[in-house]
Amino acid sequence: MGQLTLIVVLPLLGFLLNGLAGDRLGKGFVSAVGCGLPAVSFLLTVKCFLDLAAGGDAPLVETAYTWAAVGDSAFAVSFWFDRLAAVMTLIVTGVGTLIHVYSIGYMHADRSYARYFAYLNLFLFFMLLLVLGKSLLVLFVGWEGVGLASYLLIGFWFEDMDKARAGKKAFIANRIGDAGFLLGMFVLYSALGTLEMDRINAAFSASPLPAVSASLIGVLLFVGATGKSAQIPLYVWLPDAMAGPTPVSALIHAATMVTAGVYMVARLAPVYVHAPEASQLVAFVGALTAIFAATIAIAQTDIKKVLAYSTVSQLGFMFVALGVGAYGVAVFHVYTHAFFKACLFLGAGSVIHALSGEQDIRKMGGLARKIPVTFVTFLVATAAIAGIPPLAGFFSKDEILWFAFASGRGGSTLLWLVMSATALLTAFYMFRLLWLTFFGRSRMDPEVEHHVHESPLSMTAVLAVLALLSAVGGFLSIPHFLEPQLPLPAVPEALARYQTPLVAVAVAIGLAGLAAAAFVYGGTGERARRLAQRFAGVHRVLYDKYYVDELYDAVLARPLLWVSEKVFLGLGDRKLLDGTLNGMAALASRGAGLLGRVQIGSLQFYAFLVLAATVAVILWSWRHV
Amino acid sequence: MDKTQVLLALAVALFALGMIGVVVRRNVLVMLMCMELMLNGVNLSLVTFAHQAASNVGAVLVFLVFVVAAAEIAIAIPIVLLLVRSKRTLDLASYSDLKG
Amino acid sequence: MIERLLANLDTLLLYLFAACAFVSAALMIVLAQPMRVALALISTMVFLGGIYGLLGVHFIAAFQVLIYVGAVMVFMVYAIMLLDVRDPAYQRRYSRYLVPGILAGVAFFAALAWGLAREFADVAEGGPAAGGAFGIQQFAAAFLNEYWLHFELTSVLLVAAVVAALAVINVSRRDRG
Amino acid sequence: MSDAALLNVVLWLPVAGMLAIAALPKGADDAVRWLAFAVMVAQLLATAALYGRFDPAVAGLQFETRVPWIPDWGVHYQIGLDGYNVLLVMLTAFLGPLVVAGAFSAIRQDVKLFHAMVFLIQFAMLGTFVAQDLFVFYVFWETMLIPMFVIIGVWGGERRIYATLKFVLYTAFGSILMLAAVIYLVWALYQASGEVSFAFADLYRVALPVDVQALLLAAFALSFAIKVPMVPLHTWLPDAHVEAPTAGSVILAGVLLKMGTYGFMKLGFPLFPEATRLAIPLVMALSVVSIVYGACLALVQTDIKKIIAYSSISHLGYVMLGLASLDLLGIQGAVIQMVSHGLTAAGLFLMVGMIYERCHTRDLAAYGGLAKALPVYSVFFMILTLASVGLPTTSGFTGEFLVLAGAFRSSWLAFQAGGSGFNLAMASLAVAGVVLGALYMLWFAQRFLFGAAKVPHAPVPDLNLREKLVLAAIVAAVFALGLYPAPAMEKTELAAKEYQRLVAGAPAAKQARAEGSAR
Repeated sequence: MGQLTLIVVLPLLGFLLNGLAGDRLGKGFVSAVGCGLPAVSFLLTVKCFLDLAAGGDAPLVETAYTWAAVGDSAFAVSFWFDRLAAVMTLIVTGVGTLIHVYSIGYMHADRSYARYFAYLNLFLFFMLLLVLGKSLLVLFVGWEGVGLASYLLIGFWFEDMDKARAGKKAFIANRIGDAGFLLGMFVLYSALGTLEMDRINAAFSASPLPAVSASLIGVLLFVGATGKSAQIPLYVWLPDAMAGPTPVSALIHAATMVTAGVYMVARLAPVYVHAPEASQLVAFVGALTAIFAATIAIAQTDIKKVLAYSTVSQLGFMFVALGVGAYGVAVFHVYTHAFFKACLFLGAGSVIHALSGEQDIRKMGGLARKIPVTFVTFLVATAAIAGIPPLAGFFSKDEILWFAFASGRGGSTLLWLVMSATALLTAFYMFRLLWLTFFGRSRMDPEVEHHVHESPLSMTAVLAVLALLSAVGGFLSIPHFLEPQLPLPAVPEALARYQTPLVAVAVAIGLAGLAAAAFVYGGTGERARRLAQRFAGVHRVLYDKYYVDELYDAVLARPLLWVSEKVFLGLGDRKLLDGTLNGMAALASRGAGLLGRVQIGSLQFYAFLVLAATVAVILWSWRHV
Repeated sequence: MDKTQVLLALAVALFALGMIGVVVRRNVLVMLMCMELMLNGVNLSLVTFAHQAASNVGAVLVFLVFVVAAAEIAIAIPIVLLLVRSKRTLDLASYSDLKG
Repeated sequence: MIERLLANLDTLLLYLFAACAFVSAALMIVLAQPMRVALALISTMVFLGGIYGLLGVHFIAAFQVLIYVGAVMVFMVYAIMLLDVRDPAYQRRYSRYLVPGILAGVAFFAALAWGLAREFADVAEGGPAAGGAFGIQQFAAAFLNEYWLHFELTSVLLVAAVVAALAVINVSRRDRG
Repeated sequence: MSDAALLNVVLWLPVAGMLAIAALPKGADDAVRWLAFAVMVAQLLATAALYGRFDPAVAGLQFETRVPWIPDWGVHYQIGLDGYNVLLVMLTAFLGPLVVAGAFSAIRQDVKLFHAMVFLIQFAMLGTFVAQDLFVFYVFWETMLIPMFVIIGVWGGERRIYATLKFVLYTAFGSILMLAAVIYLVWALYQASGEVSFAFADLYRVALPVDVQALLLAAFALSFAIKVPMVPLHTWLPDAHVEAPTAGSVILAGVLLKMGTYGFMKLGFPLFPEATRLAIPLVMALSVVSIVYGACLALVQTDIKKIIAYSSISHLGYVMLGLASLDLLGIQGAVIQMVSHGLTAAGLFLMVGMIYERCHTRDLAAYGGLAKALPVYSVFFMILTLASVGLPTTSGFTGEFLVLAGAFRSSWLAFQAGGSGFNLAMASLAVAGVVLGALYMLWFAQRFLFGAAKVPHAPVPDLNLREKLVLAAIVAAVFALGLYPAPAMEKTELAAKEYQRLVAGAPAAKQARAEGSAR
């Protein structure tokens, strides 16, 4: 078994061991297997990375086996390790391992400890399949697989029906996207006869181009991405997905899985290069999602919901970058976002842990001194996401804003304005969160306050590592690293001179957000209340997330059920089909009843009938012979 | 009108009379006899045709009909006797038990 | 005149027998007493036998009298004598279907007769081929050479009839016992 | 023993089992069960041996037996394995022991009769699959009705009489039309070539005018479509499933429904290729309607068994779609989907039977939170649910993916070549069916397994060893087909190509057809 295969298979092994035997072998075993195998995967990835560098950038390719062969086309399960895959694999295994370690502390009291680690390992397996797959088919297997893992983990505490329902919602929303993704795959396969992504990319890099609309493919695949990466209109599942354990939110719903859509688009960049319409759509949806989610995040009161909407918004940033052709920059943001958002979620987890499960930020406050490590790491990550230099988020966000403005492939001032406004909102709501949680007076229940405690070392150490990465991660220029594979879009000469001023504007935006949050939420919080009262209507709408869930329920779910129940079942099956059948049966039995009257039991009557009929037959035959 | 036609007409007439008898008479025994009459009508037509075609096949068939008639009556009469024992009447109208 | 009559005596007798047979058959419908009906039937059969004889198939004529009159009708007459004369069926001759039955019967006859007239009008009297009839020898030879299977089948049929009659009698015995 | 003889053994072993059971004394219920199980296992082993020796590189029949049966009519007892039936025969043999094992504790009355009927239906199903002579096929086809009738009618639920009547009437109605078509077909062969034969291979060569083909295809298709069942001929299925005992449902969903799709693949479409090509838009449309309609109806059921029954309609819609695509991927996918549905639906019905034995109700509202009360049960149930949804790594994905890919590719290419976009629209709609599939199955699983624990008869014991083994066997097969379908698909590849050639009518095929009719 090759090393790439091993990277993928090790977490699967962990899943099987923990899933089948974990309950019997105790927590020590579960932790060792659950964290050890991903760690080994990570080390192997590092080794592969070194091999890649040593091999002069020739991608590592490994074929595990042929899944199916039909006629002249074979579907092979093979893995492909180039720079892009390397970055993603490192993020997935690295952050993944850290979050596994964190989970040891976070989940230590849970009854289903082994099940939890089994699911987490299963997720890693599918995620690695997604990232390393050479064929779109393998990618799709991973794509659906992570959806499954997400479903299982969101509904991890399934006894709570709401949580189970949230898991289902995530799966369904993803499935809708997957249907689009499947269609995109089929178009590709029909047109090119292959699903191997290297061959697809080669076909679209060569001339003449394949005789198929790249935009059609791009749009269909992007539908899949809107599901997985929580973009409008399929983003609704992600906030609900916070029902799962917090480390899961950090790993799946912030750092790795939700960025799969971004990865997929970047992976098929050559297709999108030739799909200007699709790219425009991607940028448009990304920008819309970014600002839309950011406005919702302002008014949320659940610490994890704020972070969830922030994730949706940040994903919007990434898609804007993809839409303007800056694929490397998008991956850069994936990379920095993985660090600071994981750190934020884990920090939130630590807060929730400290507060015995309380998630409402209206019932927090003044925690900075009580849980200092959490506070510091959270602060660093918040500053990173807000784009305060020189933290990681600043670099990637700045580049996105720059290309949104200047890219020769769809950049525009309007786009830049929207994204800058979003950045401002981001800084504002993140610092609001920080303020409400850690500063000011305590609003906690006395009972809860009494038990506040800093988290164990396994959790705080992970927080520290992630905070460190959020701080310095930006100095590693991923776009530059990926440039041989994903060239950056050309910038028109005339715009080049705006670069430095725009950096300054970006920094100013981040600081302005900070200042605004401090102004509104600092002190007694009186200003925030007045603000909310003055704009009560807007606040209401934002608090209720624009009523999108209600809208979907009224427009999609209810009509579907109504049609199924009333039209298909009631009218179609019962009335029309069974009705026809029963009608025919009734007709037959009534006809039989009618004919049965003839059966009066009189032999002579029968004889008479025979005679009459014979006469009729004879007469008829005379006429026709 | 020649001989063959007359005989065939007689055959048809006998058959028709037998049939009428079966339908209109009440007495089971009379009905049985009317059936015999019908058989006779058929026999007559067979013989006539055989005579006209100078073939012996008709005669063979007639012979078979004789046997059938004998067999029929051999079973029918005991059945009638049994029926009469159960309901003490030969009236067919009282045996209409097999109503639909 | 008489010569001509004598020459056509066969034909005359034939018509006479036919007329008698028809009248006797018609009487069967009308007569009330079963015994009389039986006698009418016997007379029909005898006249038919006469017709067979005139047609030259003497052995059929003989069978007609022997089997029908001698066996079947005797059996029938026994049965009639065995049964109760006070049976109401003896008083009420006809069933409900008297009128429709007669109408249908007449229609039946008319239909067939019309067909007869139409179909056989142009068939000239082919006449029996050269002395036409065949004797009992030919009949027996044909029966045992060509139609032996049918012959055997009649015996099977008779055996079946015997068994059936016995079974019916058995049923009555069991009922009694 | 030669392989051909072994195939005969496989076919006739159930009859032997039936006789053996009949010889056992009354009341020896356990002996009957174990004997039945042993015979089924023996049959499975023999079939597995045949399956292993089946050479994927050989086109046409293998292990063939052909002896005259009714020489005057040209009827031969001709059986054999080919790519069309090899997987289905394997599936049938595989489910046999599981059906018996699943009924160990469920069937308490008339145990002897029950197992005899199971054997009879096993015999009839295998016979239908392996028959290579239309007469033999028809005889087996009709024989299937009887044991199913008895199984539902004797051990069924409260409305079993209604259900059996509906089932039998529907099926018999279709069969009679098929019989007429069969007779006409053989007569046409006789007219064309002067020979009387019911052999499939000979009938393939009959060349008929396209309007006659259309009529005959309609007659065959009606019979097969009722068995599949395709909307709007499906209403017998939910009733039959709901009233049938577990074993009946398992057989019905596991194998019997595949008779229809197998019939289309082996007979209906290849016998009348020109008419089929004309009818393809219709077939595709009906398939998609079945997929969507079945899924929608599954969404609003409250009876557990009905949900799975309607899901069967939806899943078999995929099979029909694959067959109608005339694309190698789609055809192969259809075969895999048949097997996959056989496994998952059989598994789900077995699981419903297990919970019914414990709680005595099929009302979904009575259940909830089983994951807590019955963890092992829930794991198996979840796996089968996900396989039914078509999640990758399970057999459901293999089938659905290949079918959809094939249907899409063929209609896409036709569209690109200037054809109408109707088929393309249908194929795309079918992809949307994937969403509905997830919707109803997950909704079902959620209400069934999750939430606060609610069980009608607490405490409920979790699965015992027998049940675990039965389900583990099914789950293993599901994963085997999902993770590595290549070996199975290899066996059917040549048959799929032949089917494609017969129906799509490559130039070579037309020539052979012309020669056949000239002969």
